[in-house]
Amino acid sequence: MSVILEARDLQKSFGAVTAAADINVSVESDTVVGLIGSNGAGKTTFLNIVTGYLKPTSGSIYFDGRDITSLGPRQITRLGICRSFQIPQLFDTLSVRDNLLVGVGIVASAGGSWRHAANTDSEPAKAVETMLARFDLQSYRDMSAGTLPEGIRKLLDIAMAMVAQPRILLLDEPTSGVSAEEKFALMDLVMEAVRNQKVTVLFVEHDMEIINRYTHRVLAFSEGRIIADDEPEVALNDPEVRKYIIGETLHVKRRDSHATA
Amino acid sequence: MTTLVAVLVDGLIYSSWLFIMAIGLTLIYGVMKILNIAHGSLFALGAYTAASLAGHWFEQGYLPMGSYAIMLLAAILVGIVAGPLLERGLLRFMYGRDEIVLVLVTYATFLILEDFIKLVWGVDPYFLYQPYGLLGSFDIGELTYPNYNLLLLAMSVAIGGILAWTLTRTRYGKILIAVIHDREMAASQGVNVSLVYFVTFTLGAMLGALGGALTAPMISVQPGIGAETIVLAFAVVVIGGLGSLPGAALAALLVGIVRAATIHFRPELDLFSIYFVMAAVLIARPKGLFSAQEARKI
Amino acid sequence: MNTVLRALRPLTTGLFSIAAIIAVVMLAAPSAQASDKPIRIGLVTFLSGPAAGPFGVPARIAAEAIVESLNAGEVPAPYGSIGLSGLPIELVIIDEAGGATKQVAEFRNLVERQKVDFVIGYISSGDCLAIPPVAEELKKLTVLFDCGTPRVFEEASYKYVFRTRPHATMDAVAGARYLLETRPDLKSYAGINQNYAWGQDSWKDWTAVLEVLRPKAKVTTSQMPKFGAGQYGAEISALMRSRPEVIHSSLWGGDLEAFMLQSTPRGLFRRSDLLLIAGEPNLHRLVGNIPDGTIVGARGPHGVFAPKGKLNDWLRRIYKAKTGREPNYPAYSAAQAFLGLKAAYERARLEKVKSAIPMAAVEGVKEGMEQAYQMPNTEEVIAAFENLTFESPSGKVMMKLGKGHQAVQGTAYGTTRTVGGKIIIENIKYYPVEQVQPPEGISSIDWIKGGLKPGRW
Amino acid sequence: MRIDRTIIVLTAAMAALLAFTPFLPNWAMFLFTVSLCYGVVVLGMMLLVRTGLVSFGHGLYYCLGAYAAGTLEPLFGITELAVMIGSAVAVTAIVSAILALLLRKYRDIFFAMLSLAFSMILYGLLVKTSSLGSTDGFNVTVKTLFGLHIADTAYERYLIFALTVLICWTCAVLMHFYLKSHRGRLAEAIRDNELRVEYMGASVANTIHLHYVMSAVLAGLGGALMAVSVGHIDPEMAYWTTSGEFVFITILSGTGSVLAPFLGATIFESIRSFAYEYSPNTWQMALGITMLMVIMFLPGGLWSLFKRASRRVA
Repeated sequence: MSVILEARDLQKSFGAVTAAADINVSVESDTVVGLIGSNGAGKTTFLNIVTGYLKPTSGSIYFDGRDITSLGPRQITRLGICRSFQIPQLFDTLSVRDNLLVGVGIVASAGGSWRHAANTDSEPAKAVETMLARFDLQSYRDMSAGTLPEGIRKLLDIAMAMVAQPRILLLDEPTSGVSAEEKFALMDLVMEAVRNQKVTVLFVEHDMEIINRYTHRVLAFSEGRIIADDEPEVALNDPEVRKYIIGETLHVKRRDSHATA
Repeated sequence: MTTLVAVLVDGLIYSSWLFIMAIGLTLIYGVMKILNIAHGSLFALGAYTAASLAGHWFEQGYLPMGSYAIMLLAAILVGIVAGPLLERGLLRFMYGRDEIVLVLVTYATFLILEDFIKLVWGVDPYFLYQPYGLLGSFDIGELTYPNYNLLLLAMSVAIGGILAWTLTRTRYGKILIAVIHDREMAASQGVNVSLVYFVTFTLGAMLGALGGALTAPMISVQPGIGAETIVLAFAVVVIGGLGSLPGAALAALLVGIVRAATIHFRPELDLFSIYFVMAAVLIARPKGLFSAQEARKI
Repeated sequence: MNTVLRALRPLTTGLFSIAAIIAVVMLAAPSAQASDKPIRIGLVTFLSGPAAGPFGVPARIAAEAIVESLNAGEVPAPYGSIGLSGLPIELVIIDEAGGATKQVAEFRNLVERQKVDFVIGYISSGDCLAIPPVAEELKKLTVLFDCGTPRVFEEASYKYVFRTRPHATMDAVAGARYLLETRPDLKSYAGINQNYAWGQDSWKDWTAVLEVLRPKAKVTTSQMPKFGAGQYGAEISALMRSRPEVIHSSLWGGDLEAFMLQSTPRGLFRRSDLLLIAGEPNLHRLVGNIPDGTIVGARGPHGVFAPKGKLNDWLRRIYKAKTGREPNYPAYSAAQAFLGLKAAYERARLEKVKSAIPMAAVEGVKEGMEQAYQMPNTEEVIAAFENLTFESPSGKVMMKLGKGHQAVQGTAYGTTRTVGGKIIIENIKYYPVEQVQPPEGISSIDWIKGGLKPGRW
Repeated sequence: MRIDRTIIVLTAAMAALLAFTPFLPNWAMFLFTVSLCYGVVVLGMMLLVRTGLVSFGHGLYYCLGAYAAGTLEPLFGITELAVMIGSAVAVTAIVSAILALLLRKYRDIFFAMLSLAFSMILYGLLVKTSSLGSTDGFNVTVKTLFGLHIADTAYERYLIFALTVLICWTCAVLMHFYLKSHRGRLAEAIRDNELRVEYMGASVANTIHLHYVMSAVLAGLGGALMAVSVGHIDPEMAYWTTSGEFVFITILSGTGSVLAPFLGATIFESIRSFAYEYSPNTWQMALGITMLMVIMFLPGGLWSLFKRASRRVA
């Protein structure tokens, strides 16, 4: 497996607060990596730096061996790193279908060609249908995004990130705000889609059951540092991780086989 | 005396007037996110009410000094009549609509009130000049200024001070800040947002009317005075950073000094001065001098 | 009857007596005529905005009073007949606010939807420039009644457009002459004028005139507050510091009043004298706030400057009956427009009657009567209006510029004095046309720069 | 291929206007001309509003277009209508492309007020320019259209009207297709969520820049057409109240369709004109009350009336 994403010596501080310190991470392609850590540990900051939303104070990010530190979210998205958000970022007044259509349109007209930009033919419509089917969103097709239940918003948010056919998908707490009964169904759908498109996934999650079930590898953040980087059962049983992140109560069971498929 | 002193004094006087005019607008925008074009009408209503009440006062030959109290009374009267009427009767049905729709609602209100004022007071100007000269005057170098200007200055400092104190030191202020920060969150914490809006708008209307009442002695109160003040007040509020009290104060000061300097050095450019200041400030600081911190989006 | 009249046809000797009969019948009892539907006149004047109070509404009130009076046939000679040649007048009033674009649309509506016969209106110079081409297009006789810009007839010539008040050049010229008569050794002056066309033109004319008449006088400062500024603190400081002998101002309405209210307590007028080009409409309201000795004009011999006479008494009476106040100059402008139109219309009518006489001689008395009974059409009124001289409450008005479409009049200035809570004007001086107006064929500014040489009138 | 319904309506409306207006009274033709001129400005405003931006300063381009067309005669002696229109488009495109570099960073009220500041600066400059008549403005003359002499002919008004109709039709059709294109759809996406648009790989700044220039050119066209139709221009066209009126008509019309601006402008202009006529002393009040009614009862603008009606028919 080749390294697709690499962070070298990332530092980020907001005034006196350190949000990232000495972060060195390599991610191999086609793996699923979980990011854990208590609130304010620097997980979302890490995603924001990787996607170019924040510039690191020092250090650099490489994607496929290319330095992308200075690029903005738009260029990085175009290179193939897409993300979802903790609070879904949707086009609230547009229907689910139009949300996806905007995304498909952007992809179709990427490269800035005017010919493509003016394209209104049926190709994108088909792509939208595929995404609707893949994420099981057909029944919500004509509802405006602002009126959807939270779980569906999360799903649509992830579907939007997948529209651009990314090579790396970054998910920020995909199951937060989703009810306990729905969260596995949601993750199953996402992982199914991910497998279809052969995407490397990094996701931030507080739910250790989810982490344990879906990841190959876990990065544990605390106060801007990575305090553990290992397979889930090892990382989740790390004493520091248990002390700072999980708390003593939860005992991680043997993992299921989902992530190994 | 150097021109510089004249610029400073003239600028300061103009600034205090600007600040009084803009403060109600800032308050209403800060709390309710409504850019209230009807502020111009409230200003005009205040001026007309003050001019007719105080005018009557002088006609009756009552104690001239009492006219200041009458002017204040006029502003309060307009505030407690027009404020609740507009807020309860109209604006509350519009909460939650787009900001721009609310601007249009207040614009429509402005149009209606313009004609309403004309129907009530006619087109003939009203005069209330006595209070302007009543307080005597002071000299700075070769220039004489009526003490009324000091009154304006004192009023602007007092209003600014009281508002700042209310916002930072009182319970009502803390509630206001909670509402400003997050309306829904405040509501879920048991804040009666509807009451806060009601009180704020009434207060804002009163301040608008006070601006008019205090201006009345310096001008001839006539149709169209409201429209002229709106853009000035808007500019001050925007330059200051929307809804910021210290911002509005600083913006008024900046605009006032720049305008005075223009008049003393390049009078032909006076037409542009406020727009140059506005463009320059916004180019340098896209959200005005004192912009509110935005919460993290993602 | 017909045969009887035909029988009279060869009697050429009787022609004059027939003509006399027709004329008497026509002019004395025109209301017996079948087509006595009223003449509709569109009146466009400011009903809202800052120009409504000082100008627009006084003009409207005057117009309404004048029309009532005309329709009742109560106007002194030579305007004693009812309405226009016996036809009553009906007014259609439109607000002038909103700018030139809207006014052009409203003018079209007035002409085509309201079907007015004539339009009298426009106070704003911008409107007076925008309307004439449309009036030409629609072939509608339009009388501009109160705007002053000389550009209207200096930049173009029109067939259907008349202006019954003189253009604004004389304001500066007469004002400067008056000032220099009292202060021949004037050394310095300053200006405060609104920063829009009127204020700019006024100041430009003024400085040009003084450069000719008194080149030694220096400008100390020229303040140009924006229209409707309301606050003049810094401007007053600048004027005070520059210590001019005289301050020239074309401020009007609320701006003028605000300026006076703010400068009087500061003692500006203890240092400098004041000349107000358009101060007259505000005088009654400035008691206590205007220094004695202020030079004021009324942009023509209007208001207090109007000559004594029956027409003047009439206008003052009917205006006072409506408002309790003396009419100001926009009221006089309105009167001038209505009376000018009436004079032109009735003269055209008379021409028709006159031409009916030879016609009766050739084609028969009936045809002659019919011809004479007809009201003049627009073309005929225009022909009568051009180069007309008529009487108005402010004296004789001559349509002598702009190929007979632009009125000229002398003008007057005076100084104020407050007596017993009232402002009176004294030391009034009249300036005849040739001293204050450029003759035909030369632009105002060229005439001023060329040394204000009196033309031949 | 299925022909778009909006296009059918637009084309039918154009044909009807061209065919029947000669038989209507002159004032009606002028009413339509003015409405179309406003309509094309509002069409541009609609694109901006869809993008989430409200400009209180579009009078800048309206006025600039009018002056770019109108000053050709005093400056260069050009009275050819096609050149005047071309000049308006060119000048507004260049100026807006430059100003957009700055303005595209602004949102909400700051965008609105900075636009206002720019338009007021133009207003001030024109007021100071006494050679162009200061606030009085000057009269605009058209002599030829594509070389054909039209001045003072019987069909002058009609030709100008017909040209206005054709230009408006073209703009509306192009805008309609644009709004349905990928880039056009970005407008509402940007209004709803800029962050997501960037995170989908599209440039918010470039799209706003493009839309700003497009709307400016449309405003310039409207200004130039208004200048030749009215025959007079003055700096009032850049005053903030003019811009405010555009915003007003835009919101009143609704942003649902390219037909909305033209319908809205026509209705607005008719209401205004009749209010002037039937309540000359209280027309502002009449206008304000109408406006409140629309905002209260038709949240989607006047357009929603027609949409509702057409749905009932369909």
